[in-house]
This record gives sequence, C-alpha cells and structure tokens, in this order.
Amino acid sequence: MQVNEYKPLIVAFCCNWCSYAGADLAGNNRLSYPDNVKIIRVPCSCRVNPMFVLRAFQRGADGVILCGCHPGDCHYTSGNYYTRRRMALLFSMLDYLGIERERTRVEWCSAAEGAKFAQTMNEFTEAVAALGENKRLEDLRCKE
Amino acid sequence: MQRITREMLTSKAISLLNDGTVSAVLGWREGEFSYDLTPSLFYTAEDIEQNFVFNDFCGANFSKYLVTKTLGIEGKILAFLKPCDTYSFNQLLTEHRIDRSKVYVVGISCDGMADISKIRAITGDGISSISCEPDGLKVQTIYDDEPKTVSYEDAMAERCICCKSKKHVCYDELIGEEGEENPDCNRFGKVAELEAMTPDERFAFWRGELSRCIRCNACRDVCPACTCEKCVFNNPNSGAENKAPATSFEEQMFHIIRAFHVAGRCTDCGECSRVCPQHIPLHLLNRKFIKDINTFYGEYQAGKEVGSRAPLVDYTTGDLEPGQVFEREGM
Amino acid sequence: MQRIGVFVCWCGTNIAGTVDVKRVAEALKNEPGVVYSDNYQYMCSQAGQDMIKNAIHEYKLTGVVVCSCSPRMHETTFRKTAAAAGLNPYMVEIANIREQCSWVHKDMEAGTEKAIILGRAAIAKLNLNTPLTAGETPVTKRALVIGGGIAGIQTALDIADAGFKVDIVEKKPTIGGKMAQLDKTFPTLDCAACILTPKMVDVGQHENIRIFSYSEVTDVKGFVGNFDVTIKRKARFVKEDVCTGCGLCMEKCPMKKVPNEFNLGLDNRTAIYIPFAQAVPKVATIDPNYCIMKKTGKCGLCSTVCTVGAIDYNQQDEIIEEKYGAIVVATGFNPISMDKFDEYAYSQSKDVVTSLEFERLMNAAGPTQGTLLRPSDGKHPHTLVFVQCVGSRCEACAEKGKEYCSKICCMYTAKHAMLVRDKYPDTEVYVFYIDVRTPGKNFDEFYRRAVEEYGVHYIKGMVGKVAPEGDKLMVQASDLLDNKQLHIAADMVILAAAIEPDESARSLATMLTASMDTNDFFTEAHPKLRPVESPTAGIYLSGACQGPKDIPDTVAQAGAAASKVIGLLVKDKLTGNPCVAESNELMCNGCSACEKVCPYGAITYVDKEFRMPDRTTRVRRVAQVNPAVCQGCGACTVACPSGAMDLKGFATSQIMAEVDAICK
Amino acid sequence: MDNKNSNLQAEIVRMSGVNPRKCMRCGKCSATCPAYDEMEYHPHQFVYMVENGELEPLMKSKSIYKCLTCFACVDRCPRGVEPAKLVEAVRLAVIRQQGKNHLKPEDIPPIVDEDLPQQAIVTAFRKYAK
Repeated sequence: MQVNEYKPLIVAFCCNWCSYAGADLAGNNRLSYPDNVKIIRVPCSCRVNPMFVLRAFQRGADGVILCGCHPGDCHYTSGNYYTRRRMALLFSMLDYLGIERERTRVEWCSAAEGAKFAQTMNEFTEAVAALGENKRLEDLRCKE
Repeated sequence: MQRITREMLTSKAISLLNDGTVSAVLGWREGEFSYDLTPSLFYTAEDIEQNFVFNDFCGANFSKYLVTKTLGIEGKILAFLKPCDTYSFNQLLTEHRIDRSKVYVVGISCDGMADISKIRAITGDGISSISCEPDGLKVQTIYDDEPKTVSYEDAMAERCICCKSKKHVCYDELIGEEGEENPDCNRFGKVAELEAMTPDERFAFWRGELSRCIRCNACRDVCPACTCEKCVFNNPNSGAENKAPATSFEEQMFHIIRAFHVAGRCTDCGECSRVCPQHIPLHLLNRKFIKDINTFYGEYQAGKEVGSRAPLVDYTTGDLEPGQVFEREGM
Repeated sequence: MQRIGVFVCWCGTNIAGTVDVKRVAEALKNEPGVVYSDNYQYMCSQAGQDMIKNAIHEYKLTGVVVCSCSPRMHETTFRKTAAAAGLNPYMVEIANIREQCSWVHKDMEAGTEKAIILGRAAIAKLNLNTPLTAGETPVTKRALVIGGGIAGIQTALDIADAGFKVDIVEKKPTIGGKMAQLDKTFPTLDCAACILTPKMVDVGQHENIRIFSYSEVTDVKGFVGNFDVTIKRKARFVKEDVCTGCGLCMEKCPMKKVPNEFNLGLDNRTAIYIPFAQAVPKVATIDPNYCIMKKTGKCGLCSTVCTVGAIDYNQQDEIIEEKYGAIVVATGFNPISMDKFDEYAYSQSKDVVTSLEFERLMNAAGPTQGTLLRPSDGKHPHTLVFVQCVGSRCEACAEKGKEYCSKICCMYTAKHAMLVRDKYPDTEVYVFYIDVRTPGKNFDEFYRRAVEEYGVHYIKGMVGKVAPEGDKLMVQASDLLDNKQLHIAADMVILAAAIEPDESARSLATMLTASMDTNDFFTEAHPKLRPVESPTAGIYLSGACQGPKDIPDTVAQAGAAASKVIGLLVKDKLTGNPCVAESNELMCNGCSACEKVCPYGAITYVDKEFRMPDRTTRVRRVAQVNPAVCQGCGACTVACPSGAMDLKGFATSQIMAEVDAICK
Repeated sequence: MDNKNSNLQAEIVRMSGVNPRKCMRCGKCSATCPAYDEMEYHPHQFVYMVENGELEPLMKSKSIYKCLTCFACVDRCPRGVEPAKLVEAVRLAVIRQQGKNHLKPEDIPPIVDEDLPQQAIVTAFRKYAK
C-alpha cells in the first residue's frame, strides 16, 4: 500500500436522537469530513461509559469525541447532563495524567446541525492530526 | 502520641461486651511486627485484655470491614472509628452497604497516625520494635544497640498532616474531644503542583509512579468505596477484566478506571496510598477528582451526610461544559 | 456461535458510487461468524428483502447485518424482513455506509476501507446480540385526574365521554377551582360561572365519573397502565350520600366568623359550609378548626336542624385504594403571597388587593354582590391603579418573585379595567405596565378596546411605592415615555400577582416520579412535540401545573391530555421497548446510584434472599428495572459502579466490541 | 462608540458589579426614587445610558450627586440590576478622572457616625469631594 499522509483514527460516539441524526443530515447534504472518523451509535450520550473512551484509546484511537443533544434537549430529559459531568471529570483526569487534552472532546450537535457535525469532525481531526499518534494511552500489544 | 489510650478503649469495649450492647468488637491486634497491626474481631473480654492494641499505627480504616463482618453475626459490632473513618462509614451507609443497626460506633479522637515508611527513612531498615513514648517513638533496629527516637511530627503520615477533619460525622458515643473540620488543610497542594506542570512533565511523573505498580490490588482491596459484589476487574463481561497485566500501560488504565469508579464517592481517607507496597501516591488521583468536583460543582465531601447525592449522579442545567474545564483553569 | 449473513446494498449509485460494494461484501466474508455475504442494488426493495429472507432460510442464519443507509431510515424495514423469515427482529444490525460513508467521502479507496470497518463493527456487535422480546403489560381501563379545576373537569369529561371510567380527586370540598371564583372571562366577557357550572353539573352526573372531593392522593405505586393509588378522603363530618345540600345547617350555625376562603377572606362564612351555591358535590362540610361542637363538644345545632340526619361528628378519614391505567395531573396554580412586596402596602391597607380578590369584589356572587366597593370603608372608589407584573419576571431573586411571565395578567387586567370603566364611567383607571403581552386570538383587539373605547390610562412604567394617607393611597410611579414621576391619589390599588404552581405539586411529583422544573412546574416529555405528557410514562399534564395558562389554553391542553389518555386506555396491552436496562442481581450492590439517575423512576429496590456459596442465605438489597417504564437511555449503566446494570441491545460488551472492531 | 468610551463603560460595569443588560425597562427604579424630581437623568436612564455608553453627559450631569444612596431602587428592581451601584460607579469614575482623592483612609474613622451604613459613608465622601 502506498504511504499516505498521517491519518488519525477518530472514534465518535453519537446519540441516536440528535447527533447520529445530525451525522445523517451531514450525509444528506453531502458535507464531507475525514473518512477516519468512525461513528458508534448509542441511545444517549449518557450510555457512554468512560471505559469505552479508555478502551478506544487503548486499542489505538487517536482521538475520541462524544456527541449528544444540546443540554436541555435530551430525548431522555437528563441524560446529557450526566454525560457532561462524567466527561468533564474524565477529560480533566486524562489531562492530569499528561494525555493531550486535544484528543478528547464533547460536542453538542442537534439533528438539524449537519453542517456543525461535519465542521466539528473536520476541526477535531485536524487538531488530533497535529498531535500525531496516540502513544501515551495505546497498548501496543493490541496492534498486532 | 495519641491522647486516647489503650485502656480507655479496652474498658469501653469490655463493658459494652459485658452488658450485651455488642457481641463483638472490631479492634487492632498485633501482626508480624509491632508496627504492623491487623484489624480483627474480638469476642471475649479475655481476648481484649490480652491482645487488643492501640497506638500510633492504628491507621486502618475499619468501615470497609463492617460491610462483611456485620453479615454473619448476631447482635452489634462495636467499631472504634477515627474521624476520617466515620466519613467512609457514612458513605457506606449512603450506599446501603452497611446496616446501621448492626454497628455500635464509638468515635475516637485522633492525633494523626504514624507512617512506618517515614520512620524507616529516618532510622534505616531492620526495625525490630517500636514503642510509643511521650517524647517520641522509640525505634529499635537490629543494627543498633540503643533505640533511636523519632518525633511524632517527623513520623506522621502525609495524609494526617493535611487532615481534612477531626470531626466525627457519625457515632453513638464519643471518646476524647470532638474536633473541627479543617478547611485550610491544603490537601490539594500537590495536585495543584502537578496541574501547573506541562503535559509532558505530568506524563513523565505518572509514568514514573504508575510503572512501579505490581498490580497487587491492595489499593482496591482496602478501599472503602470498593465494596462491589463483583469488581469490574474480576468480571469477564465488564470489558475491563484484568488481573495481572503484562505492560505498564494497563496499570495506568487500571488506576484511571479505579479512580473514576470511586469519583464522587471517595472520602479521601488515604488508605490506597497507605497500603501501596510500591508507595505510589494514589490518593493524588482521587484528590484530583475531589478538587475538580469542588471547583466545577461546588464543595462536596463524600460521607459528610448520610444520603447526600453524589455529584456524578446529580446535575444542574448550568453545569460547566467539558470544553470549559481547561479555559477555567486558565491553561 | 452466530451464523451471520451480510448484505451490502448499492443503493443505486448512492453507495456504489464511492464504495466498492463487491469488495466490501468479499472482505466481510472472512469476519468471525459470517457464513454468507452478498451485495445487491437495492436491499430495501422487495427483491432485496426476499434475498435476505431466502438467505436466512437457506443458510440458517441467526443474525443479519445490512450495510446500507442509516438505521434511522430502514432499520425497522429490515427488522420486519427478518421477523417475516422467522428471525428475531433484534438480530439485525445496520452498518450505515451511505449517510456516514459514501455520501460524505469522495475517494473510492477510502470509502471502501471505511465501509469495511463499519461492517466489521456491526458484525462484532451482532456476534453478541441476543434475541429480544418486548414485554407486554395489561392496562387498567380507568383514569385518575388529580385536581378538579377547569383543567381537571375538561380532561375528565373528555375521557368519560370516550367511555372510560374517570375519578377526580379534588382537595377542596367542591370542584370548580380558580375559574369558579372568576367574574367574567376574556376576551369575550362571558361570565365564568355561566360557562363553568354546566360543566360541573355534567361531571357530577356523568355515569363514568366519580368525584372524590375534600380528598388527597397520598401514595402512588406502579407504572404506566398499572398504577396503584391511595386516596385519603378527609372527614367532612357530613354524610356525603345523605346530605341534600339544602343549606339549613348554614343558616343555623352559630359560628359565623370564619374567613371565607372562596371569597379570599373578604367576608365570612359559617363553620359548616357549602363553598358556593353551585358547588359540586353540593354537600356541606364542617370545618373542624372552627366548629364549636368539634372544639368544645357542646353545640350540635346543625345535627338538630338537619332533616335527613346527614351530620356525623365522629366521621373518620377514609382511605381508598384504586387501580388506574393513567394519571392526569391538573393541580393548577395560586397567586403568590404579597409578603415580599410590601412597597405596595398590601399588608397596610385593605384597599390594596390582588387581582383574584378584585374578581370576587366584581362578582355578583361575591362579598359585595357585584357592586365595586372599597374593602376598607365600603365607599365607591373613583381612582383605581392597576399594577402589572407584581412578582412576575423577577430576576433569579427567586426568594422574592418568579422569573417567568405569568402570562394571564395582561389580559385579565385589561378585562378588569374595561369592566370598571364600563360599569362606573365616573372612575379613572390607570394601568402600569412593563410590556403589554397579548398573543392570542382577539387578545390584542381586546386590550386596544380597553384603551380606545373605555379610556383606560395605560402608562409604561412601574409603581415604585404605595403609601396609605388618610383614606387615599398615594401611588408613586414612573411614566417612562413621558420621563416623569407620577403621584396619584388612588382609592384602590390592584396588584397583578404572579402565579405559581399549587403547593401540593412538589410532593405529588415525588410520588409520581414525574420531573419538575426549578419553578415547580411539571416538565413535559418534549417541550414542543409532547407537551401534555410527563417524561414518566402514563402521567399526563393538564392546565397550569405545566406552566401559566389562560382558560382557552387550559381547555385545549385538557382535551389534548384526555386524547392521550384515551389513546392509552383503548389498548388492552402495552408493548414495551425491549432495549431496556437490566440489573444483574448477583452483582448489584444496592447502592441506589442507578435509581438516582433514572429519569423515569423505572428502578426500584427490593430486599431479596440469596443463597451464598457456603449454603447460608443472605438478604441483599438489589435493583430491579421495570421494563414497562424504562425507556432505555442507559444512564444507569454508567452510574452503576459494579457494572451490574446493562442495557439490552446496547450492552457494554457490544459497544466494546464495536470499539475494538473500529480500532483494529 | 469610540474606544475610550467603551473602555470607560467596561470599567464602570466592572466597578459597579452591575450588568445593565439585565434591565427590562420597567422603570420601577425611577418610580421608587425619592430624588427623582431633582434629577436631570433618572435612575432608569442611568442604566440605559451606561448600557449605551453615553457616559459623557452622565458624568457631567449634577444628577449623579443627587442620588441619596437610599438603595430603594436596588431593593425593588425586579431584575437585580442595582442602579444605585451604577450611580456610585459613575461618581467614582469622575473622581478618578480628576485624579484625586481628597481624604486619606486613616482620616475617616474619627469623623464618622458608627451607625451609618458603610456604603453611604463612602458615597457621601465621593459625592461631596467633587
């Protein structure tokens, strides 16, 4: 295979009701974003266990982004409020351990914000690409 | 030197045992060495008279023992709880892990416990015996003829130097004086120091610390917040199962997951760092969460009240955004 | 091990244009569990679906992965396809290779790579899928309406007319609520009693409606379709089924100095009373706080005069337990207390009244028989000052007022001003406003009539201070448009007090596990699309308990809530969403973390006996999820420290498998 | 609005701790003000003018010295805007522009009545120190 420029691996967790629909809308409008963004559908952003984020890093993801409904718009009324606290603390902890803070992000994206979704993914990928590979959290044994 | 004496505790224990208030006493018994005390149940007055120990090495937090010890016993257990232990005890009550009616809590005031590794750093290895005298700890090593004296101040455990509270938040009866909370304890000093470093420096610091981990699980086993019926690290379906990892990396994962698991529930008792055979400052992970919770969501002390809602199972509509975490710190 | 079939859709050129579908199908053939992999132009077409069905039969598939458009588009389609072929519908996973792949990527190579990875993730997840079946629960065909104001009355009538049994619980001795106290209604000025009391009679006579007046809900258990409700019927010391409502007892009762709450304390009533003439049920009630017999044991006059023997001084509270399928909250509102706004001298002068008190003063059945007289000296007032937004639109200084707009004040103040000017042309009427808000049919026209036809002085500005001086009220106010400070010697000042939810709402919300906002208004399931439902299934909202509302809005919402209730009650069984949380009791710590984060109150704790490995038994507190109530958000799964809580369809292991597949 | 003015505006907002944007123009401050008739600019105009950066006329006006600092407007404002604090901040801005403070802090205690509210004292000094 030819040698490509470095492409970071981005895992995006998207809630079913807002952000996943927002990603679909980005598709409907043909708004492109890097193909290294891979979306995992969850019912609500509050379904995302910090362990999933850590697991993604462990398995070699270079950046993890969580997308959910805007605060106040959660389909389940309060799910994203819990997400907001959990991720604020988790990301602060990762930063404390010396993991580059640019690798983690939470973005609220509604079903109508296809453009915002695509733009967010472009920006995030760029930011992660600037950092290079995730060496600090990756478990190299998983790369075989 | 503790102002509470062994006699105060044993006479209380024996009288409560004799009048039937309690059917067992949770106390300390001598272990391998005189400074290595083991929490233990006493059922008879004779046993207490002969084997009950109380001195400056009674750091162990009894609250976790009560989770299992109260199950298979008729009647109440008498537990001597230091101020910091009562916070953990309350937290376990909040989580319905202990039946309050099965425990008779005697709060005992605490003047700070000694840390054997600090003593060892002063006297050197080979400690054969330590006695607690009014003017200091008399430490006898196998290499010296005369015992060396270590002052209580020099021997005091780090967690006791920045003790958050000398107040008992739960007791049936109190021995000694009731103390006060100490909001100026500066327990987050080291955390702030780390926060001020560059990410690379922090990473280097933690790699240095966590790579020493031998995954003995002592931190988890002693932690009063870790009382799960089945720990996620033992559960093949949890996605986090791992008992004896091969690389330093997984120690890091283990400690992040563990710290997150107890976030909002950790009372900052410091047992994790006390028992760590590799002297990893694990409490700095927990304190980071506590510090963040306090700054992001307002002061919260786990275990201060029974039934309080932990910050991670609570929210306000105006909470700060994860992206603001770093703006806020001006970093 | 699963036997998985993979079906890659071209979607014409929509997918095939940027993704080499054949290569995807080929690559996924080698994934674990895959026994069949194929591609087709349009998987969602009849031919495509037949292809899936045939493959399920031919290859004895246990699961199907369709690489196609978004699951939001055709997940249901393919689930039905699978079900038609005898496969559990939840053994279908969709890899979204159109919206999230072919449509957003231009490069064939990159698109194909990504499609393979997405397919791989779906296969990894499907390998851990288990067949799921939706639970079914029966529906009790009876509704409970809490609150007997116009909201509750309308909801009850609509449900009852549809043929379902309805019970109304009202804490006052009669239904009717706030509307029964009103004089005229805007914007048509028809009399409130004339349009409300016939409805009250309908309720009283409806064969499907029972009224529990002078009663309270004390406990609610259960869930949608199956609520167990405890109702306390407070002792009224009068046998409700015997009393004829003749009112003789009221004439004879010697205790005549009881503040009349129906007239907001502007006059007095007797200790045994019927709140007003058209009360439903028209039954007397003894107020034990004032009844001489109840307090001293000596009197018994009402019992003597009662010709039917309805008086029973020894009556006890009665507890009723009843099952309901749906509960409608219609607890309404109250004006806030004026204690914190003493600059308006409400506590210092009887002539400073709230608008609701003013309604009674204007009402033909009120304390003054409809003649407007000053409460202090009974004289006819000449100068009246209306103050709007008293306590409404207050900044977060919540200890004083309310942050929201109370919505109804602009219109009823226009109504009051207009009525006063209509009846008493010799009066001067001033209305101080911050903004006049009149969105509603014929509302602004109404307000303009007050100004243009009736000559009401509308002044943009606020009253800063009211000071009683002699028999006048000195009003100091600002006129912002004229940039002047005004001093008006008024005879009466009428305060448009903010409204707040009834004080019973908070405890009721706790019982119902229905969520509330910071102002104690009930939260709707969706602010736009589900405005009459609470997030808690089976709980519906009617009227001002959900937010400030005028009568037309309340009636509209009441009808909407009723139609939602009817929609629920016509079902014999409720089919749940099978993707719900499930607690592994063996691992549960009983810590209550999940219970605290559940927005639906779907989690309860029970003490359960477990056999331990050493053959002893141990009682442990464990969480149980009610699948009929759980909506499957997953908040509990993360809150659970031990990982005992998991979400079916989105299990921890499944999401982990997806992560692993993507990060390979 | 020129740059200098917007700096001054920001400074006044900072000094007063008041957010004039919270004002909903109800006029209750002016309705409640006992010194209203003495003023050229009234409390509600104060808030509006600060919000719009019209600071020159405000600082030149005698109105700022007519405020009695009775705090009735602060007490009754439904939005918590606190106009009296803005007035105070404008007065302070005038004094600072003059570059002087007439009294030293240590001179003050012997000459004040202990029962006077702190802010009234400070205000009085600013007001009469022009």
